[in-house]
Amino acid sequence: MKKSYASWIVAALIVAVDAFLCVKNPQDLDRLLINAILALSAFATLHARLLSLASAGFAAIGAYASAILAIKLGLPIWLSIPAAVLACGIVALIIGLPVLKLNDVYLAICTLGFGEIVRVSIILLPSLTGGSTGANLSTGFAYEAMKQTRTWELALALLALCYLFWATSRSKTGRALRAIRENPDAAATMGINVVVYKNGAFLASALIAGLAGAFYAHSVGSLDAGDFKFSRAVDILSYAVLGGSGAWFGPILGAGLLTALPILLRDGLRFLKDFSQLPNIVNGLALMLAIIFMPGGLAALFARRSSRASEARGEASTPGDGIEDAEEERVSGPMLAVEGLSRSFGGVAALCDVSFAIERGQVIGLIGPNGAGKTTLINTVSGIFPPSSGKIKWEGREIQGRAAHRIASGGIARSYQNIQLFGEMSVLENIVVGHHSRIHTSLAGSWLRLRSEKREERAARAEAMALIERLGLGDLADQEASKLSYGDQRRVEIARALALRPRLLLLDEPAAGMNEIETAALGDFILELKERGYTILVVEHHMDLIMKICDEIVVLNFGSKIAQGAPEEVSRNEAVLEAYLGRE
Amino acid sequence: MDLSLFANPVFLVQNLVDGLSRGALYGVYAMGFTLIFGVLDILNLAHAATFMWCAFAGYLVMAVGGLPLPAGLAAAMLAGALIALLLELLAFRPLRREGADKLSSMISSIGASLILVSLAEAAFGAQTRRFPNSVLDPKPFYIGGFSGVRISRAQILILAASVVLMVGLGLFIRRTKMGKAIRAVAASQKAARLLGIDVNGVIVVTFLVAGALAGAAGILVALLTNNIVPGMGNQIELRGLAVVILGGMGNIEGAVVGGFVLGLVETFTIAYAPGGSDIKDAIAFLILFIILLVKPNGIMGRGKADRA
Amino acid sequence: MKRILFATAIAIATVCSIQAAPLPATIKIGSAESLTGDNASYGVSIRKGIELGIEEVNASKLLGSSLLSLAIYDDKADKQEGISVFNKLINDDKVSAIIGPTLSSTGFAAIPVAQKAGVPVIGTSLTAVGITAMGDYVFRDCLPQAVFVPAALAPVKAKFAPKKAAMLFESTNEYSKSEADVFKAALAKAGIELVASESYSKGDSDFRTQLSKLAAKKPDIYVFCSLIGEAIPVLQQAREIGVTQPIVGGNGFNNPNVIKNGKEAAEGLVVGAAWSLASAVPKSKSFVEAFKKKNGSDPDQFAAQGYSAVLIVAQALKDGGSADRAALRDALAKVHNVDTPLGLFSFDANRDPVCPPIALTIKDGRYQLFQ
Amino acid sequence: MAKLLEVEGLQVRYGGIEAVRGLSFSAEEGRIETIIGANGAGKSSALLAISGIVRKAGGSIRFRGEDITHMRADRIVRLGLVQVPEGRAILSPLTVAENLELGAWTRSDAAGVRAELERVYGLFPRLSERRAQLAGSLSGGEQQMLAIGRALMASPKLLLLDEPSMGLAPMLVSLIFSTIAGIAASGTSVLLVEQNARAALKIADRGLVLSHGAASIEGTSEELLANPAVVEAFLGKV
Repeated sequence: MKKSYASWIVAALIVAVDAFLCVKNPQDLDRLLINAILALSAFATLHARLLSLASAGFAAIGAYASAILAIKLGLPIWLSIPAAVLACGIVALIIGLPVLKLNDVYLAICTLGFGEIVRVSIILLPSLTGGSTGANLSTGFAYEAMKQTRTWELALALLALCYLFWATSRSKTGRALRAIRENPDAAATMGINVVVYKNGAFLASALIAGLAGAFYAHSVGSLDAGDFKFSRAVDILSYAVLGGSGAWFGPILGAGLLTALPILLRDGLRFLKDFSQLPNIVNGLALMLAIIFMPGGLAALFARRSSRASEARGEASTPGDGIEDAEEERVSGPMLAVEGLSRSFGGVAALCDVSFAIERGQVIGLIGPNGAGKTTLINTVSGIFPPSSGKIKWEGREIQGRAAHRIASGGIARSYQNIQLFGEMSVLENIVVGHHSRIHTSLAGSWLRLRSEKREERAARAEAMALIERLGLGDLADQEASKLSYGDQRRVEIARALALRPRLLLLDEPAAGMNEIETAALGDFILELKERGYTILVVEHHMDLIMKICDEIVVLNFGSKIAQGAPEEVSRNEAVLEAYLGRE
Repeated sequence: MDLSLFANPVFLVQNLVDGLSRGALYGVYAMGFTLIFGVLDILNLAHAATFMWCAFAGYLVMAVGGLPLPAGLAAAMLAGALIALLLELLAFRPLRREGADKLSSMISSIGASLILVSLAEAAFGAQTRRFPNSVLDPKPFYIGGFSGVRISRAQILILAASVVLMVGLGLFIRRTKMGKAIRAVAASQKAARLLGIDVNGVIVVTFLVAGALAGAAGILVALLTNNIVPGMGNQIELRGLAVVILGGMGNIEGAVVGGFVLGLVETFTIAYAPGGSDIKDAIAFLILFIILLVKPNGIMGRGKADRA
Repeated sequence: MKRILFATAIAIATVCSIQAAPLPATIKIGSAESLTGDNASYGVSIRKGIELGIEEVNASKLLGSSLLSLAIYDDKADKQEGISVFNKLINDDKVSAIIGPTLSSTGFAAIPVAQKAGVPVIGTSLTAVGITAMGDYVFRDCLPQAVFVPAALAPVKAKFAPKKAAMLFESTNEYSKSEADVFKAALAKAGIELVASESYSKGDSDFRTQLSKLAAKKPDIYVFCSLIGEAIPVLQQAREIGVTQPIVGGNGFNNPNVIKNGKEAAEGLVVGAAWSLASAVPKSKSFVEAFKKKNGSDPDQFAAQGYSAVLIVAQALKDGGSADRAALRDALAKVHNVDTPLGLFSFDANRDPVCPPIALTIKDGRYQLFQ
Repeated sequence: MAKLLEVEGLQVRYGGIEAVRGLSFSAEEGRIETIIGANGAGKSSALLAISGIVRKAGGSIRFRGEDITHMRADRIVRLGLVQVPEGRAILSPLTVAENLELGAWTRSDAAGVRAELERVYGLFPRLSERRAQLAGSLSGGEQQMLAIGRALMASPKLLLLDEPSMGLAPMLVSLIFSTIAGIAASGTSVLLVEQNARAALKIADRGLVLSHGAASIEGTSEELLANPAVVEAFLGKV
């Protein structure tokens, strides 16, 4: 509580200072609003874990497109600005697919390169853009055609964006983006199409940057290529990083702070007439100190908002425990068949010609010493990476090499050996992510706050809450997942997998870190799931558990299957004992 | 297009010389930059500001202090090492703890860069500084007569210095105990600590070396262009990023190769492409853009495991 | 309406030759210049000129007991900052007139603020086409390129009778580009064929490739349109690759540093200028002396233009007898033959400057008038 | 016999996860001690805490009488407490020889280091054959040899080995274990953490079973091997 108290003071202070500056000098309001919109544009990508520096480039495209349309075709701004934004969207779609395959720094530099190409293009097209100082744009044509916005239009645009970001953050899309940000692999195995969301985030960022650029053109009234240089791209990123990439209001505060600071310093340090660099020095110092003492940005100062677990608890009107009985199967034959599966990493074979099948309703144990290839097997089945060779047949159809999110929505859910929860999301939210493919309201629907979304969301929350209660995590529903104990995190992982309503559940060491009582309870729970028609493949080192719950056990050693059979058989098998305890 | 240019061997060799000396500069600059990335995984955006300060340090020693060229080089490299040390202690080390992401370091270095550039503006003013001719005779040598290939003392110095620095850095990294420790820290900080390596100490050395390289690049650029201003880091900063990406992040040999590639591409674009000087900036990044799409880890990129 | 009333009042006051409301004790002059960043060299020069001008005007009692005071801000060569600073000067500092900003691109964004508020602006380095077209409150004391740039070409033609010319300019800078255009037109007019033209980008430092390409065309004269940052390396590298032909420089070459740093490479260079250290104008000589005394270095053209702007404003204040913005505007429009380092100075109907350009050459390490 | 390492009430926490909850044990000079336990029992966390790599949430550690609880990792190595971590942590981009050389980072006696290197090459002839090869290109067994050899280069007083048998073929496991026994015989004390209980207990003098971050059973190797509860801890009740 104390934390959020201080953070509100910080936020109020930033807003108050900005308000004061803007009252004093109303034209600074334009600058503030434009920077806030640019910050949102950077946020849109950062929030999806994309280190993109393309905002300045898109702002340039937006600015020039709307200026050219306004001046050369005489379009009014309510036409020129949307057209410019559209142009940015088209460019973003074209470059997004190839560029977003790059990681971290490479993406950053590539998008920086994009910005440079845009800047140089502006210089090279003087007949259209007025060249490097853009003089033609503002003087060769009617100056008044450019300068036609009023601040309230900008404010309205920012407000609208805030609403959209707010509504998105509460929607399934927002949840999916948060999940991707925290853990893209786990998000994919929750049925989220990571590629589509990343491209969507890039597109949104481009559209917003284009909007900011278009407003910039009409607010400032003249353009030149220097307006969108490298340092501008860096400024924009600073707003978003200092503000924090966790919550949409963070970058707005960041922009507010970093826009106000130089103005304050300029006015506050006036008495130092002959040291005109001092404001810049103090500004740089402030930036360093801010990031050193608030590495998570301004947004991280705020207490997480409640995930409304209590509400969900009240809404759990439908009787039940959140676990749906597994659907009846239509296809005959084994549910999952692994045939000759191999996978190697850089010449080292992690899996070597493994074959086995799982029948509907079975609980299969997968055991073997460390490094035997158990997790590799689960990773290939769940689509984290494709096998080097071999087939995986899911209900008769081959699924090897399919994308993880498709396998997940096809009915195979998993938990992870080294816990892969969405650490900064609440327990309830983690589990609601599992409902991703079952919430049908579109993003537009969320923006319109359709009643159907409310209903779906409420149902998902209620169902998730019931599941949480069932797993004995009821008191922890509002807790941040990373703050939970090991054993509780394991349970959340299982609950999250169950929320997908899978037909096959892959559990990778679900009992690791649990004590005997917890482990026993887990065993009972798995058996209950079996009763209700779930098929389960469980990797475990707790042999008590394996012996208790499994119909059949598959033993791997050095990537190869060394035994398969009923628990009693396997526990007497010499090869197995040797693999476990070592050779006599 | 001017076809006669293609048939002129002197012009071709001339462009090779100019392109290589331009590329050598990019390479020396990028080596220090990529070294820090290779070891710490962070983009040090204050490297360009360090570079600029070193040019001034060399200028002060040679043009104001009247000392000879080797003293200027030493002063520049020393200044670079000192500034880099300050950066590590003030801008990076406080952030090297749990929870702070890579972007934070980048923002911190942006702040540091702003401070360094502003301090330089305050200290040296906005006027361009230039070396007196006594530092380095601007008259070039001609190979094959007055209409032959021209190469200036600065170009010779730069090519020689860059070769020395590249080989020297290579030997330092490959052969010395400290160099191996740097590679160990780059490969795994945890493993290095288990070997009894003082990781923070090794990182300090890394910054000292990277700073000295920035210093060498600074003084060499200053000598070649004879144009020392507080904003001189801006252009090389972007080029440096491009070079480092071309060569594969954290790959020192790659930075050298990338530097030469960019230097030659730029020079040949200006020399042979119609309107070349207008498009050379875009060409550099366009090539980078395309290379990344085809080879996402750069020309010589080998993924993180094999770097440094 | 208000303005018209004021103007009428002033007019009446002047006509009646009655000393109207006397000038206030302090008259605030505002300025926005690029004092930090890449363009600081211009901004700082202009600032020094302005400060010297204000000191001299105050010391000379030109305005009786009224004193000029300066409110100056850094516009960081940024449009939004320029707008912000202009607003501050107009609303908070309540200045009577604004000198600046440094760059035309900033000017296009910021000057409309002053025009709208009815505050006179005098640009000292805003040479772009269209600056004064922004409104009737916008003046400048810098000669357009088209006037002074070709001033160097006529004597060169007379002396060397060149047939072929080659040109180098900065493609990313509008000033350099338009200077190149002006030269092209002037060359064509003078009947000199432009056989090759090359360009470079801002921040480039190695021009040998472009220069070699030009040299390959064996021109009789070279025309370099570089700003001061690149002017010296261009010159030195041109000499390095063996250029011995006459070189005509653009405005960037009219800078004492060209001699100081360019040394023998600068010898023989020809420049057309609005102002120069070598200027024979008496006011210029006294200005150079005072500037040297105060700052310990030679002034450049930007300082001279900043200094002149103060003198012009002071003259207009004296003539109009009012520090009111509208009255000052009207008085500015009417100033005639003010004695400035730029020569006897007046504004034309478009509020552009009327003063004589000069042609210079560098000889024996000094700028001298080219004859 | 003198206590070489004394661990008192060691606690390690990652966020909300309690990996080691009050572990106490001691290791004596000239012996092989072993800590066995299933995955996730907290063995590696305990070792990393002892070596100063992860922060301790509580407890104290003394090595050769000196309190090393809050000592920096590199200082601890200088004292002679050297660890071969789980997963070996070899430096893949460096050659075998370079890896070994860095093992002697804390030593400045060139002659001693050279002699040590010859000893390691004698112990693992495979490493000698591949000295110029990149460590990343070695097989799993060779990497384990390299990791152990590298640790020996520091001439440790106490060698901590975390799961040296992990992912190795049985033949290699026995080779590695006999080497460990040899190392101990030549005077270096060993603390061996293993999942492969039988192999570990066969060469160890004493053992301790770790489960859920705390010691559950302790005794000599013979006692433990004879204790059905140990087998149960691994394979469960049938």
